[in-house]
Amino acid sequence: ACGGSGGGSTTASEAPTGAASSEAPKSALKVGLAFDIGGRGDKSFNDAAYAGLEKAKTELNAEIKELSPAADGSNRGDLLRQLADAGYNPIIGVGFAYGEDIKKAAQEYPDIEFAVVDSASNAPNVTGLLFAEEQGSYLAGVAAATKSEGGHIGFVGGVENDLIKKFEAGYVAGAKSVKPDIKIDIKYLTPDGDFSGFKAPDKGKVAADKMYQDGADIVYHASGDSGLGVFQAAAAAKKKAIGVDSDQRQTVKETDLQSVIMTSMLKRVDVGVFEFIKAFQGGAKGGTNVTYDLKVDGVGLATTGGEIDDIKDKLDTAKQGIVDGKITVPAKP
Amino acid sequence: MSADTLATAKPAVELEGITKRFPGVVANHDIRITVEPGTVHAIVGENGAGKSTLMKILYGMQKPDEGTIKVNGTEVGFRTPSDAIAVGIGMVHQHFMLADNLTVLENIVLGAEPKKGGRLDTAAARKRITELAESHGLRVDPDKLVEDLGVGDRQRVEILKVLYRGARILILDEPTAVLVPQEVEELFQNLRELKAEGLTVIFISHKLDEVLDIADAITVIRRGTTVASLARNEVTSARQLAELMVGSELPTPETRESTVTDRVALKVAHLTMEADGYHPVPKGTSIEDYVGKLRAEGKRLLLDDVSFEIHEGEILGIAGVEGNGQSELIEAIMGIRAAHGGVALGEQDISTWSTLKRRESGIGYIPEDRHRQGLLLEASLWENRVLGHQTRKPARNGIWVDRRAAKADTERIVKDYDVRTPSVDTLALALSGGNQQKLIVGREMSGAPKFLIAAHPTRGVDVGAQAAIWDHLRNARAAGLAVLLISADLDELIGLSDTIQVIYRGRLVAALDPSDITPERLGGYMTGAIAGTEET
Amino acid sequence: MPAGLNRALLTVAGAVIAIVLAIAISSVAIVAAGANPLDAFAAFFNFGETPRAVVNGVAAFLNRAVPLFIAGLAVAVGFRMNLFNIGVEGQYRLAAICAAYVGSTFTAPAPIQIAVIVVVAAAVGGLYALIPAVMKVTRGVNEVIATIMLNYIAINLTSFLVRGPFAGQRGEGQLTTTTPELADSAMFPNLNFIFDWFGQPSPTRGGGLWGFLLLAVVLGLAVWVVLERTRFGFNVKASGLNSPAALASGVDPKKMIIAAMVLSGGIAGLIGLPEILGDRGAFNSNFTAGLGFLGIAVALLGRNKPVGIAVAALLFAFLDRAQGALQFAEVPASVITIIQGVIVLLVVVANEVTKRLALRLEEQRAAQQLGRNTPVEVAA
Amino acid sequence: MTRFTKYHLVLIGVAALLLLMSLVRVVSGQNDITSSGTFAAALLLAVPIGLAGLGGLWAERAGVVNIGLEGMMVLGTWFAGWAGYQWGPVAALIAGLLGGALGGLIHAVATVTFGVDHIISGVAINLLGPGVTRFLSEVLYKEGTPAADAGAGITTSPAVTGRTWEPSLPLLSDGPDLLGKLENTHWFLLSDLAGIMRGLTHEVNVLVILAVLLLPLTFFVLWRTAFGLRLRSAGENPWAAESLGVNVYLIKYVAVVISGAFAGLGGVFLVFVSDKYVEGQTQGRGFIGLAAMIFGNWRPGGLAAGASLFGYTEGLRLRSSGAITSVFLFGAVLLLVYLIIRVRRMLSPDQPAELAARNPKDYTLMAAAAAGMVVLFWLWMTVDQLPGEFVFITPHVLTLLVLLVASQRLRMPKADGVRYRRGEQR
Ligand SMILES: Nc1ncnc2c1ncn2[C@@H]1O[C@H](COP(=O)(O)OP(=O)(O)OP(=O)(O)O)[C@@H](O)[C@H]1O
Ligand SMILES: Nc1ncnc2c1ncn2[C@@H]1O[C@H](COP(=O)(O)OP(=O)(O)OP(=O)(O)O)[C@@H](O)[C@H]1O
Ligand SMILES: [Mg+2]
Ligand SMILES: [Mg+2]
Repeated sequence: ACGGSGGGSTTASEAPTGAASSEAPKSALKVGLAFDIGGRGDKSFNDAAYAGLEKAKTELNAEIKELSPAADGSNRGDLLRQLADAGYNPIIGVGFAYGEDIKKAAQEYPDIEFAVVDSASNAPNVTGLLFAEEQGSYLAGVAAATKSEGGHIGFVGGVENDLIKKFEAGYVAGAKSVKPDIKIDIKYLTPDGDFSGFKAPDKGKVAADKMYQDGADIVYHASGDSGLGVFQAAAAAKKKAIGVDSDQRQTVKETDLQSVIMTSMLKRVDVGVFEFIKAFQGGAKGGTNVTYDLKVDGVGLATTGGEIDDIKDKLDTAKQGIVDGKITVPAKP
Repeated sequence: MSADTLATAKPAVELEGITKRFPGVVANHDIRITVEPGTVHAIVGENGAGKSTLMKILYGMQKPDEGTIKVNGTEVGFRTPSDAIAVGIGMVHQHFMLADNLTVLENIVLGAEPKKGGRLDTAAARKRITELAESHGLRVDPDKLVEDLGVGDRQRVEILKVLYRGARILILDEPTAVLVPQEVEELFQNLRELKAEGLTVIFISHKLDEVLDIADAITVIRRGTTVASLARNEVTSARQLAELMVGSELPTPETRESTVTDRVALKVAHLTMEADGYHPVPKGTSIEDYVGKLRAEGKRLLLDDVSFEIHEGEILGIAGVEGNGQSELIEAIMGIRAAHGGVALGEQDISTWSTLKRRESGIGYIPEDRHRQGLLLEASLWENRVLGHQTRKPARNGIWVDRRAAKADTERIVKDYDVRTPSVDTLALALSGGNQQKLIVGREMSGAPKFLIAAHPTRGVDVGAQAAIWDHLRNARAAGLAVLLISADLDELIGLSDTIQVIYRGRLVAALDPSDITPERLGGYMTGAIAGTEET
Repeated sequence: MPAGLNRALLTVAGAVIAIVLAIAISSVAIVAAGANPLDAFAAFFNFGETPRAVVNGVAAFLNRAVPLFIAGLAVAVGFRMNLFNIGVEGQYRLAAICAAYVGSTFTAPAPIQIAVIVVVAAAVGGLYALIPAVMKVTRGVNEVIATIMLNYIAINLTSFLVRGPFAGQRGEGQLTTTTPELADSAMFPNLNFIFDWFGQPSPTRGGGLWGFLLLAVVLGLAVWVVLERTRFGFNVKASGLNSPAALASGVDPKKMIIAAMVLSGGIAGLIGLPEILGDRGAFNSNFTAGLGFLGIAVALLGRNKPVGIAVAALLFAFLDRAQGALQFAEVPASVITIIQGVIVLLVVVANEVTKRLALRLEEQRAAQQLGRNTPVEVAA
Repeated sequence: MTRFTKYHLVLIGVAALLLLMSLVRVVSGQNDITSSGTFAAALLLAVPIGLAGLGGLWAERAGVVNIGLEGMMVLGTWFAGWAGYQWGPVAALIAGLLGGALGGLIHAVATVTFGVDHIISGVAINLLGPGVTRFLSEVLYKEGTPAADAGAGITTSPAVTGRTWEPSLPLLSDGPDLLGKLENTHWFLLSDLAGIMRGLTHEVNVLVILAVLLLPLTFFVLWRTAFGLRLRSAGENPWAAESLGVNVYLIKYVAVVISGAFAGLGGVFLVFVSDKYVEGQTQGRGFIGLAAMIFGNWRPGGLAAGASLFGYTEGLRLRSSGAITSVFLFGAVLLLVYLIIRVRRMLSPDQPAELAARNPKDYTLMAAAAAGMVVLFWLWMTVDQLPGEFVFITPHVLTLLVLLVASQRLRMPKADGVRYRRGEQR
C-alpha cells in the first residue's frame, strides 16, 4: 500500500544484502507479523510496518505472513502463538499494545525471536523497536515556529495517551527553541483508551478550525485518520499543516490537501521492521531495544514539495544538535 | 313496515355456507344468513359461538375457508377491510379500535382522509364530522384526544368512523356491552334513525331484551352453525331465544336467604384519589378537610370520599357506568394505586400495606380484565396458579417455588371448577376465555380468603360457566366470605348482591336494596338521572 | 412432557435451519471475495498442526466463551423482565478496573483474595446498574437511554482511573497504561489438568485454560436455579410476561426492577475477571472492550436461558477463534462478524416461526382433546 | 389555545437561554461560548446525530424500535465512500441513502414480516453493519484493486471526487460579513446573537441545509398529511389502523426503510465532512441519535434540541477546554434561578399556606439545589482545566440530568416496540 512512499524514501538505508540471501537457503526465513487494530491496508502505521516486511520478502527472500487482529483486539496474543506454531521466526508485533502479549509469547516460545514496535524489550528473545518520535517532532516544531509568521502554532493529538504525548513534548520543545514565547494551542480529540480519536476527521477539523481562527498558521497533527480534518481546516483557512508517520504529501491523494502539508514527521516503522529482520538473519539476538532516532534516520522530516527547503540549514543544525547530544528532547510534556 | 316494502329488493348481505376453521377449532360451519336492506338484523349466540369471526369475515379481516358472500346481490371476495369499506360495509368492533393519542378527528378520518394539495384537509374533515354528528345526534368534540373520552363518547366515535366512510351496512359487535340503559336507548334511537335512512344494521348482543327491542330479524348461532333464523314477530320471549342459543334451561343469579353477619370484614373510609397523581396530605390536615379543599379548587377526583363496610357473608355490589371509579376503587383496595383514606381488613388497618401483604392477609382478587391483570398467557396453568400466591402454601417452599405442590393444587382447581384443559402444563393462552376465568376464580378462592374482590367475574363467559361461578360465589359467601362485586351485568348484580352501592363520578351516590330495584331504576342512578342518596 | 419436548425439538430444528442458512449466505460472500468456502469452513475447524497448537486453540476458544457467557447471562437477567440493560458494557469495565485495583492493594491467601476481588467486581457492577434502576423507578427514565449514556460515562471514567488514581507502575518503555500488578495469590488457578485427562499437553498460552470457566459454569447453574426454581425467578418471569398481572399478584415492580438490574449488573461485573485473573493480572488499556454489546447478541441468540446462552457463547467463541486461521487460508476474517450477525438474525426469525408453529400445535392439541372441533348438528 | 401558549413558552425559553449564555460568556470571558466557530462546529457535529435521531423518529412513530441505527449509519458511510470516489457527491448521497435503506429493509423484514423482537433485530444489524462493510473493504479495497490505487485502504475509501456547495448568507455572514464584525465587538447579547447567526449561516454545506430542512419536512409529513396520520396510527394502535383499511405492514415497511435511509444520510454527511469513508467514523452516533430522539419526546423539535445539545457541548469541548468549565457556572446560575422561583412561590401570599411546600421532600430538593449550586460555583472558580474524560462526558451527564427532570412528561407512541401481526387481536 505504502509502496510508493516507502520505496521512494527507503533508498537511503538500502544496503547490499545479496550476500545474506545467497547464504540462506530459500524460504529458511519465515517472518510473521501481527498488525494492530485496523490491520493491513490502513494506509498508515500498519502499512508502514508491512512495507518493511515486504522489503524483507524481496530483498531477504523471506517467506512472510501477516495477520490482523479482531476488531476488539482481544486475540493479539493468539495471533502471535498461531504464527509461532506455524513455524514463523522471527515474529513482529506492531504497536505498543503488543507489549504485554509479546512478553508472554516470548516466554512460551523461547526459541523464537520476537520484536515489538513502539514498546520496550521485556524478555531475552524480544527486541524493542522504539522510535524517537519526540526528536522528529522537535524538528517539526522548529520548522513550524520558523515558518510561523504570527508566532502562533497548534498541535492536534488523536488520543491523549503517552505515545502521542511524546509527539507533543518534542514539538513544543522544538518550537520554543526557536521562539521561546511562541503560542502553541494543544488539543486532544479523545481521552486515553478511546481510540476513536484516530478515526474522527470531523473532530480533527473542528479542533484545527479553532486554532486557525485564533491565529495559528501551522498545525501539526498526530491523529491518524483524523488528520484529514486538520488538512481540510488548513485548506479552508489557507494555512499550513504538518503530517505524521508517513510522507502525507504523497499518501494523501487529494491535491488541494497535498498543498497544505508543509512537511511530515516521518516515523520509519518500515525501516525498523526491515532492519530487525535483517539483523535476525545475521544472527542477532533479542533482549535489547533498538531506538530509531534522528541519528539513524528512524525519524525525520519529509521534504516533498520543497516547502522547508529554505530552512534546511536551521533544521540540520537542530538535528545535528540532537544527534550530538547537545540538545536533549523531552519525551513527556 | 319498511322491511315489507323493500322485501322485493335484493338482500343487503347474503352469507352462503360460510365455513372458517382455526387450528383445532371450527369457528364457523356452513353459516347461512340473509340480511334484508333497511333492517336491523340481530345475531345472537353463546360466547365463542363464532359471531365475531363471522363478522370479521364479512368485514374482510379474515378469509373464509368456504362459502360465498353477496353484498347487494353481487358476489364479493374481500382481501382486506378496505375492500369491504369500498362496498359500503362498516364495522364497530367488540373492543374499541381507537388510537388514544390521536384526536377524535384523526381517528375518524384515518384511512379515508380528505386531502388538499398533499395536506390533510382538517377543515373539510371537521365540517363533515360536525354535520354527521348533528344529523345523527352523535355529539363529540373533534379536537379532543381520545384518551380523554369516556366510554360512551368512544362508542360514538366508533359509530362516526363508520358513518364517515359512508357505510350503508353497519356491523355492530356488542356495542352495548359497556353502555348503561340510558346510553343504550340513545344508541337505539340513533340506529332507528339510520334504519329510516335505509341503512342496514347487523347487531350483535348478549342482552336478549335489547335484541328484542331493536331487531327486525334474528339469527341464532350455536357452535359455529346457524340454528335458527327468525323474524322479530316469531319470537315470543327472551327465554325462547336463550334456549335456542344453549339448548338448555337458563340459570338465574338468585341469592337465597341472607347470610350477612354483623362482623365487619372490610371497612373503607374516605377513600379519595386525585386525577393528577398522588400528592400526600399535608400534615395536620384531616382527609375530609383535604378532600374539601380539593373539591373547592375544582380538582378532578377519581375517587371522592368513598366509605363503606362489608360484613362477613355479605356481597356488596357496586353498580356504575364503566369509568366512574370502579377500577380505581378496587386498585386502591388492592394497594396497586395510591389513594388517601383508610382501608381496614377486620380490625387491621391495611392502608399502608403493600399489595403482597394485603393478599397474604386474605384478600382475593378477580380482576376486571383477565388477560391484563389475571394471567400469564404464555405460562402454564400451574404457574398461573402460583401467581398471587408466591409467598403462600402450597406454592411456596422457603425461597423456592414448590412445583409439585402447585401442580397438585392446580389439578384440584381443574377438577373442582371444571376447567377444561388437557393438563396443568398447558399454556394458559390455549384455554378459552371461560375456562381461563374459572381457573382464576378457583385460584382466588383457594387459601380461604376473608374478602374477595370480584370484578366482572362472568364477563365473556358462557352461561354454563357463569352459573358455576355464581354457585362458587354463593357457597363462599355462605361460609362467611365478604365479596365486593363489580359488574356491568345488572341482573348479575341485583341477583347476587346483599346490598348495592351506586358509584357515579367517583362518589357513592346511592345505597339500594337489591330486592326492590329494577335495572331501569338502577340505570337512573348510574347515569346521574336520579340524584340523591337513598337509604335502605 | 411431550408438549415441552415438541417445543424443544421444533426450536432445535429452527436453529439448525438458521445456521445452515447462515452458512449458505456467508458462502456466497466468501465466493464473492474470491475464496473457496470449503477452505473457509475447514479453517474454522483447523486448530493447527501440532498438538500444542491444537490445545492452545482449544484453550483460546473456551477462554473466549467464558466472558461471552457471563455477559450473556448478565443481559439475559434483565431481558427476562423486559429490562434492556444495554449498560453491561459500562458496568463490566468499571467493575473490572475497580476489582483489579482493589485486588492489587493487598495480599491474602488465594481463596480469600480471589473472593474479595470477585465480590468487589460484582458489587461495583451492581451498584453502577443501580443508577439506571433508581432513575427508572423514581423518575421513569427509560433504561435503554440511561444505560447508553452511562456506558459513555463509565468508559471515560475507566480511562481516567487507569491513568490517574488507579495507575500502577509501568516498565521502562511501556506505553500501555495499567493498574498495579496483582499478586500471584490473586490469579485464578487454571484448568490445564483437564487436557491431561485426554492425554494432551497443557496449553502454554498465557494462563492456559482459565479456571474462571468453572466459576462461570457455577454462575450459569445458579442463574438457572434462581430464574427457574425460586420465587424471585418466578416474579421475574411474571413481570416479564405480564407486568400488570405481576403487579396485581403482589409483586412490587420497583423492587423487581432494582433487584433484576442490580443482579444483572452484578453478573456483568464479573465479565472482565476471567481475563484479569486468568491472564493479564491487571486492568490495562488493552483490556477487551465490547463484550457487553456482544453479550446482548449472545443472550438473545440463547433465548435468555442459561443453556442457550452457553451454546451461543460457544458458537461465537468458536467463530472468533478462527480469526487467525481464516487469514492463513486467505479468507477475509470479517466474514466471522457477518456469520455472527446473520445467525443472530436468522435464529430469532426461526425462533419466531417455530414458536408460532408450536403454539398452533399446542392449541390444536388442547382443542382436540376437548372435542371442540366437532360442530353440533342442530335442526333450526 | 394550549398550542399557542406552548409556542410562547418555547420562545421565552430560548430567549432566557440566550440571555443566560450571554451572561455566562461575559462573566467568564470565554468568548467561545457563543462564537460563530462554536456554533458552526455544533452544527457540524449535531447534524449526523440529528439525522440518526430522525431515522429513529420515523421508525418509532410507526411503532418499530430501531436500535440498529448505528449499523445502518455504518452502511451509509461505506456506500457513500464507495460511490463517492467513483461518481462524485450526488452518487455518494444516493448510495449512502440506499445503503442505510438496505439496513432498514432488513430490519423491516425481521420485525414486520417475521415479528422478531425489535431490539434483537437492531442488535443483529449493529453486528452486520460493521461486519459487512469491513468485508466489502477487504474485498474491494485490497491491494492491487483500482480503488487501492486511487488511495483506498482497508479502513478508508478513496476521497470523494468533486466538491459540495457551501453557501453563506450574502452580506451578513460573507462578503462584508456584518455579523462577523458585530460578533467581534463582544457586546453583551448582541455579539452573542451575531455569533450564533453567523455560525449557523457561514459556509454551510448543502447537506446541512438539507438535513435541517428535513426537520420541518418530517413534521409536515407526519403531522399534516394523510400518510403521516396513517404512519402515526400504526405506532399508536395498528389494530385500529388495520380495521380501517390502512395497510399497516406497508406503512411500517416504508417508515423503517426511510428510517434506515435517514441514518444512512447521517453516514453520508460524515463522509462529506471527512471527504472519504473512514472505518469507525460513526462512533456510536446512532445510539446518541436515539438518545436525542427520546430526549426530544419523539418529536422533531425536541429531537433537534437534543442533537444540538450533543453537538454544542462536543463542539465547545473541541474548541476550548476552558469554555467547557463554564458549564459549571451555567449550571449554578440555572439552579439559582430555580431556587428563586421556588422561594418566591413559597412566599407568595396567594398560596394557601397548608398546600405550599410544606412537605420535607420539597425542602430536601431545595437544599440539594442550593448545595449543588454552591458546589458548581466552587468548581467553576477552582477548576480551570478538566481532565479530558470529564469534559467528554458532559453531554451525556446533561442528558441524564434532563431525563431525570423531564422524563415523566415524555410520551412514546403507545404501540412502540410491540410485535404486530395482521389479524391477531391484542
Ligand atoms: N384468530 C383465531 N384463531 C384461532 N381461533 C379463533 C380465532 N378467533 C376466534 N377463534 C375461535 O373461534 C371461536 C369463535 O370465536 P368468536 O370470537 O367468533 O366468538 P363470538 O361468538 O364472537 O364470542 P363472544 O360472544 O365471546 O364474542 C372461538 O371459540 C375461538 O376459539
Ligand atoms: N389470536 C388468537 N390466536 C389463536 N387462537 C386464538 C386467538 N384468539 C383466540 N384464540 C382461541 O380462542 C379461544 C379463546 O378465545 P376467547 O378468549 O375469545 O374465548 P371465548 O370466545 O370467550 O371463549 P368461551 O366463551 O368459550 O369461554 C382459545 O381456544 C384460543 O385457542
Ligand atoms: Mg369471545
Ligand atoms: Mg365476539
